[in-house]
Amino acid sequence: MTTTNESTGTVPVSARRLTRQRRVAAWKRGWAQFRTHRSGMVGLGILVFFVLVALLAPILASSQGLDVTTANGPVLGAPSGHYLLGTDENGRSVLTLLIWGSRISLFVGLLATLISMVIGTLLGLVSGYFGGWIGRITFRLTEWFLVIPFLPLAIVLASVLGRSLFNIVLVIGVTSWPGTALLIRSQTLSIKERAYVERAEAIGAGRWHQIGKHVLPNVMPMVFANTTLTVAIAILSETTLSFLGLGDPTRTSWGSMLDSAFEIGSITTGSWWYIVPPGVCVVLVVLAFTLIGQALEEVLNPRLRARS
Amino acid sequence: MALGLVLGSLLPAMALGSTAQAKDKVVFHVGILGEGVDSLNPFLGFQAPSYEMWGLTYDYLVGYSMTDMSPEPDLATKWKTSADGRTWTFTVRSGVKFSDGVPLTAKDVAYTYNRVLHGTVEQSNWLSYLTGVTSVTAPDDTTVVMKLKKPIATLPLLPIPIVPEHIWKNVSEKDIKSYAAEPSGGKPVVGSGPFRLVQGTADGSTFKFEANPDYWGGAPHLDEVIFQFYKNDDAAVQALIKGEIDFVEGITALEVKSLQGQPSITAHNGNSPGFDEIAFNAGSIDVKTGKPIGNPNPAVLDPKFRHALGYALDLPTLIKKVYQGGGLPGTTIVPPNYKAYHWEPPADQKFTFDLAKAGQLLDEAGYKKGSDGLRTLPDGSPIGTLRLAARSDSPTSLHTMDYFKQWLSDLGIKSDVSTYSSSQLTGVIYKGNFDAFQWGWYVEPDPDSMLSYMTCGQRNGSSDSWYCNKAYDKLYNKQHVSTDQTQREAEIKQMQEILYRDSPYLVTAYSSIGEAVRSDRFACLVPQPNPGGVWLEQYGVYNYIHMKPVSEASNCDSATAGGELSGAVKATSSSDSSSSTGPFLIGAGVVVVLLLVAGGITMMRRRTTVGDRE
Amino acid sequence: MSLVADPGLVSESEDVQTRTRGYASYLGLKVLGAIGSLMFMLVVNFFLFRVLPGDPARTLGRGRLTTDAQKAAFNKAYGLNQPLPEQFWTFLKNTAHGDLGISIQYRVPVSHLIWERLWPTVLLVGTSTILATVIGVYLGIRGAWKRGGRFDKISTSLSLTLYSMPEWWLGLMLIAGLGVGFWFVPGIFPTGGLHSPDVNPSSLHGILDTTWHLVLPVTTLTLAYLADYSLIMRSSLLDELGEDYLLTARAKGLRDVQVRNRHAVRNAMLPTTTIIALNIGFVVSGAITVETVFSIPGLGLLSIDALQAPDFWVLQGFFLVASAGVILANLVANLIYGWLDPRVRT
Amino acid sequence: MTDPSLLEIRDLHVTYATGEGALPAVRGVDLTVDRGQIVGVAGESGCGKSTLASTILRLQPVNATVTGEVRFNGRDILTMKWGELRAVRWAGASIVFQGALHSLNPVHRIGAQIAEALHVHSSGLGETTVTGRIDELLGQVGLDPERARAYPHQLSGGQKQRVMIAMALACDPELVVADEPTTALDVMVQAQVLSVLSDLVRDRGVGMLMISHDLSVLADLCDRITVMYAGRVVEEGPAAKVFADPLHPYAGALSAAFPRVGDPAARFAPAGLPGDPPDPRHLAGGCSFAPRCPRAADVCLPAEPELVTYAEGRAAACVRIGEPRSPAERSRDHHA
Repeated sequence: MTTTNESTGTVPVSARRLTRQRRVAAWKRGWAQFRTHRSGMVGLGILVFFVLVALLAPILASSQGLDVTTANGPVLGAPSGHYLLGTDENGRSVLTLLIWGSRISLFVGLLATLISMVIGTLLGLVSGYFGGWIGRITFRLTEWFLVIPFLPLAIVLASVLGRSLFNIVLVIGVTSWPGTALLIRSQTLSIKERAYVERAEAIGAGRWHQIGKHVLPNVMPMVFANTTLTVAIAILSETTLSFLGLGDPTRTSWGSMLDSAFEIGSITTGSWWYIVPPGVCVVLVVLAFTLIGQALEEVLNPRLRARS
Repeated sequence: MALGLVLGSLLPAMALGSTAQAKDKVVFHVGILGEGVDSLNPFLGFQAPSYEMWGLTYDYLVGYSMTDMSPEPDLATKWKTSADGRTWTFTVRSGVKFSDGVPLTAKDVAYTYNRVLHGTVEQSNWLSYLTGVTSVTAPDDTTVVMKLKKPIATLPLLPIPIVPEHIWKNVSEKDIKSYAAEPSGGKPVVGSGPFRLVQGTADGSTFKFEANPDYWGGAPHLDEVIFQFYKNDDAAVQALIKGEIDFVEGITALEVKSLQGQPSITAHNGNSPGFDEIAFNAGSIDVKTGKPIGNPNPAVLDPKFRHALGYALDLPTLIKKVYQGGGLPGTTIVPPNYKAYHWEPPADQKFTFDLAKAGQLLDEAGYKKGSDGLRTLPDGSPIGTLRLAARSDSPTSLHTMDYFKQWLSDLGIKSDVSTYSSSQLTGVIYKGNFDAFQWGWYVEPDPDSMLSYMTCGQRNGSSDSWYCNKAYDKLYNKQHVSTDQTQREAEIKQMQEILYRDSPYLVTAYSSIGEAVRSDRFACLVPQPNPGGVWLEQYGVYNYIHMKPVSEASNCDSATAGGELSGAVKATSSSDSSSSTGPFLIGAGVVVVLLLVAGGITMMRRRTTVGDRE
Repeated sequence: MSLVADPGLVSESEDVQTRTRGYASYLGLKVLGAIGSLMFMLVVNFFLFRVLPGDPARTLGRGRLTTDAQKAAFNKAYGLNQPLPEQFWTFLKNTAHGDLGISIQYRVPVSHLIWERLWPTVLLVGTSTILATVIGVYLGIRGAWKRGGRFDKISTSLSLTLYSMPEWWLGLMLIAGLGVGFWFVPGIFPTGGLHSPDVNPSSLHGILDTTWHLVLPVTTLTLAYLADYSLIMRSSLLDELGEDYLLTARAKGLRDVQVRNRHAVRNAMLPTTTIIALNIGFVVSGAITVETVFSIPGLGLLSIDALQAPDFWVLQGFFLVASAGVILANLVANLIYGWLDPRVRT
Repeated sequence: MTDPSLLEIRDLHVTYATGEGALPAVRGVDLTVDRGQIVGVAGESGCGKSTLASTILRLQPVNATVTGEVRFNGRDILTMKWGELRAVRWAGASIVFQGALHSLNPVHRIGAQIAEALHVHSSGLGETTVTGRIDELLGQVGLDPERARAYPHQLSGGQKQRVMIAMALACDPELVVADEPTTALDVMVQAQVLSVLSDLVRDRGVGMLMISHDLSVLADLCDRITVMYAGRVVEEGPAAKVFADPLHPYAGALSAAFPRVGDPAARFAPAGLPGDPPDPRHLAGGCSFAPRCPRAADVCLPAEPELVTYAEGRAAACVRIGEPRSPAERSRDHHA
């Protein structure tokens, strides 16, 4: 055991560098291909814009604007020179809420996706790589979680755990991993058949070592493409849960803005500036992630590339 | 040609639609927002709209006045109390019939009360009104005799619907917990009220009532009342604007404001007998051992500290910003709706938004500012951070606490707002793990039960502030058995004064309910209490009986008391343009469009087979 | 790797036998899998609701259940005083008999509530699913067949935008536009409800009225589902386009539409049908937001009511029905797939 | 003028538009097939022979631009109306595709797939007529007529290829194009399928264009052989002559390769020929075979050689034909 580890540890120093170079080249090639996808580039543009807005929120609008106690705008005031997108029912600037809401929406989307990716990739790798009962059990588990209806579970968990940002992240993370797991599983199964994994097995490399060395790097591109699509779904889910009143009431997200707008009857009061912009932002960000995800899938999946 | 066929086949449908409309029934469509009817069985339901349904279906022994909800004759035409106050004799109106023709007698009244006294599930709703009653008997068809251990000051108010014995005796103790009491087989629910429920089930969204032409109080001016429950404000308000409904209840103050601009609609925020408060942990203990439980901050246990904070609440700002104008600044736990019982603090005692005064009071009580600008406990140790709890399902709750936090920080007190769902907060309160929370109560016409929640005995029961004051309890027990109304009112006011001083609750607002009516169609609705009160969810059924379609509303008569009812809704001109055939034309139009699309797709399929390029 | 087999080498009877065995075991496996999932959901369902915070008796009885005796009576009446294992056993037994408990809020059997509320949801979601399937599949086929064309570009970007849109927000926009009206557009559709309060829904009159009320919610859901279906159909069909058998079909002299409909679409429908059938499983839960926005008294609105109460028994029943629906649809999707695809069927 | 040839291809150019530039797959090919004649087209993968096959029935992908003429019975298929074209497809000329494993629709029974071709080209056929015809066809290719009810996945590779052949003959075409009909089949099966195919074609006296990478197979079956390289015809002549005595160095390499029947590797690079076929997008000019040619010289570089007739019925496109070989070249040839 030890000798093999040493041999794999010492011999391929140059090989490792070669691998790294190959990967860098692959990434470069991928980027070149990605750039040819107009829709993917549009998505990237939109995303960069919103990420900048989220990062620069403190510069763009003071967080004081989120505090109802210091808000002194008119109640549901129409857009004006001072309040570009009008005010909400507490006299806060809708634009400020929108800017700060982007943080929560993106944060929840990314964190939930991270959870989903970690669980999904891990279980997908295990169920794909290991045969026998471990593989079977993890596969069953994936199938079971696949049939849990998302919204009902979210509603139930919210009534069990209470309403908080963390719960939203948890619910989305926990319900969205099975799709990833199945994808990773099928990728792993096909990679496992490939020669170099068999070869590694022949020289007696440990299983986890093989997973880390050979399988994982090869499924990573798929995980990456899948991630962007999952973020889109996670952001949509966050918006929906917040709208149903399951979100954290102390934080402003686009979903919670829409919830408030709906609750105070903004259609009747004609305050379109309160109900339209958050929705448009959600559509744009989700669209951005979806476009990027699709473009990535086509870049990374040769079969899809061939057909278009 | 296909189009013609479709249209032709739809014509009879439209004709049918118009004939159905042609019948000149006066139908009052009510839209209610929020919670629905949870049960039509008066022994089971908890929610406000259920009470409304029972009110139309059944009668009560004693009614409520429109001005201040004081007792008025209803099924009982008169009542008298024995000298020791322990025997009440009610004379029941004769000639009252249930909707199935069976006469309603004193026996039905006694049956209903006894079912509560000796039942299980029945007790949960109504026992509190009969606590201390030893027996209820009906010596003859027009007399009900009620024997008590001690006098009960809340009598004769008894908001228990009188159910027909001949129906309910067949409902066993086991069955009652799922007995629906809904119309079945086309037969309405049996009751003696002014309306009969002909259609509707507990979880449903539509309830249809038909007028009871034989109602002892005179036939209503409405032929039907239909309740429609909405979850979405916009849907309800738009239905009102379009004339699909005639009344909407439970809209926001902002919506009331926008509806007040409509000529055909009259809208208002009716004062409802409820209040919102910031409650403190006044001393959570294990009621069995008397040992403190939970971890309240020592500061909030001190009445002086709590009282000082009363001057740190800018209530007008709260009403304007948090309540969007729907509500009134609050003072005590008995709302001003109940004129007889409400104690209004005199100017020198009344809280005003005065941070300097609050600071001064805190200084006097020993909560001085330390070197870091934060106030300390009298022993000099830091107060730390007060934990303010808000309910996650209520933005009002959260924003009230946000403001409170701000004002506390202005005073040099740190605090933190966290949110809980209502059921979670209940748990937190019972464990005593809080310093303050925001919630509210609905107060009944007799404030006795509300006052009882602040007694020592209610700790770990209905008390949520863990407040306990022997002097208060003594007054409570005294008024509870009082037979002298004037003296009782004085005692109740004194109790409010004690509470105001000890401040387990800082009452922030008296709530209001947004209501709007199509005053181009219906008029003569009177608020309860008059003036300033609500039109719909009242004690009693006055408006359902006395409101009129505008065509008959030249003068709004007052069946009860002379010219008192001046606040009635007046008829306004109509700006109604929606035609009742609109829906059917559009429905038909949609069907036609669907058929055309289907036909178009089929034809396109045929055509594409001709175009055959690759 | 068994391509070597020559015609004469495999006997007919043996061939048939392996085929039947394959189908039977396919079916059996799928049914077993479904039963396994169902058991898992039952366990999840039970324990999820036993770790709930708060005391239902207290929550519901705020201000009313004043004495301990009253509370005890309440707990006893609703079976809250049994030990946990016993509660689980009772739960399994009752669920098997279709008894999902009694709603704390409405005091009627949960099964009755769910059964009653199922129909508005089925009407709403069923209509939308049918419309979305027809339109979505059509758009997907047309787009993929002439991929990169103007039609494809428009329909794909439309589908992607709709896909990125929270469906309830779309519903709100439709209410604002066509329910309330704006500019010179009149609000000709109702903003909520299943039908007008005073019509008999089973009369012709009532049916037209219901149609009128359902236009906006059905449009909303149709657009939401349609986005999914057209994208799925498009990508399934694109997957088929490179296939050799299409070239064969064309070489045979078939018209373009015949090649498309008889060959390409027929094959592309396999994954699409599966996904649509699967989606129907999520139907029960999928309409929660749209029912909320349009005040349609279906299962979704019931669950939101139950959440606000909170009525744990209704939530539990709803969750059970929702997941059972998904499992059933999953099974049906598998069976349909097996039925449509001879490679599985035979 | 006498009767036109069955198939006459003149100066055919096919260019694909790709993301990375125009890809000329076929560059000026001339080819003739007469009735009853079997013509072979040989070449490596990517030499344009499959493109040629699909262009004959105008089945090229949408991104292909085609110029030149493809005359079938004298009528230009490339400019035909769609309706006429459909009539020619299968009834006039049918194709047995490369990779028959996927050329059958997996969700239809094979009987139905054969019947479809029959129905398309003769409307109003009775059900019994069709069934009888299918039975007959399946019988002719040595399959049990019962198999008509089978789905493609229930058949072996050889069986599927036979079904394809049966289907190709269903409408009694005058021309059969067979595009690598035996690739991916087992050696034994390959031989069987080829014999079935050639027997049927000869019996019916129809013309056949047979495409293969395997010169030896073509030499056995065909009357004439055309060798293609990088989209151009480099040699054309009687089958036996081309195989036994190739004029063009590439044909020589193919012939020398003697690929073992069924060896998949042989498809991609004839044994002994170094390097890969050129990328048609980036042709350097001059003889496109020059970079791999053992006899390449400066004279090969300025222009692409024309196809020149060297003997009766034999033509090749190489400027160095007839030049004496240097010893070094000879030894290299020998080595190969």
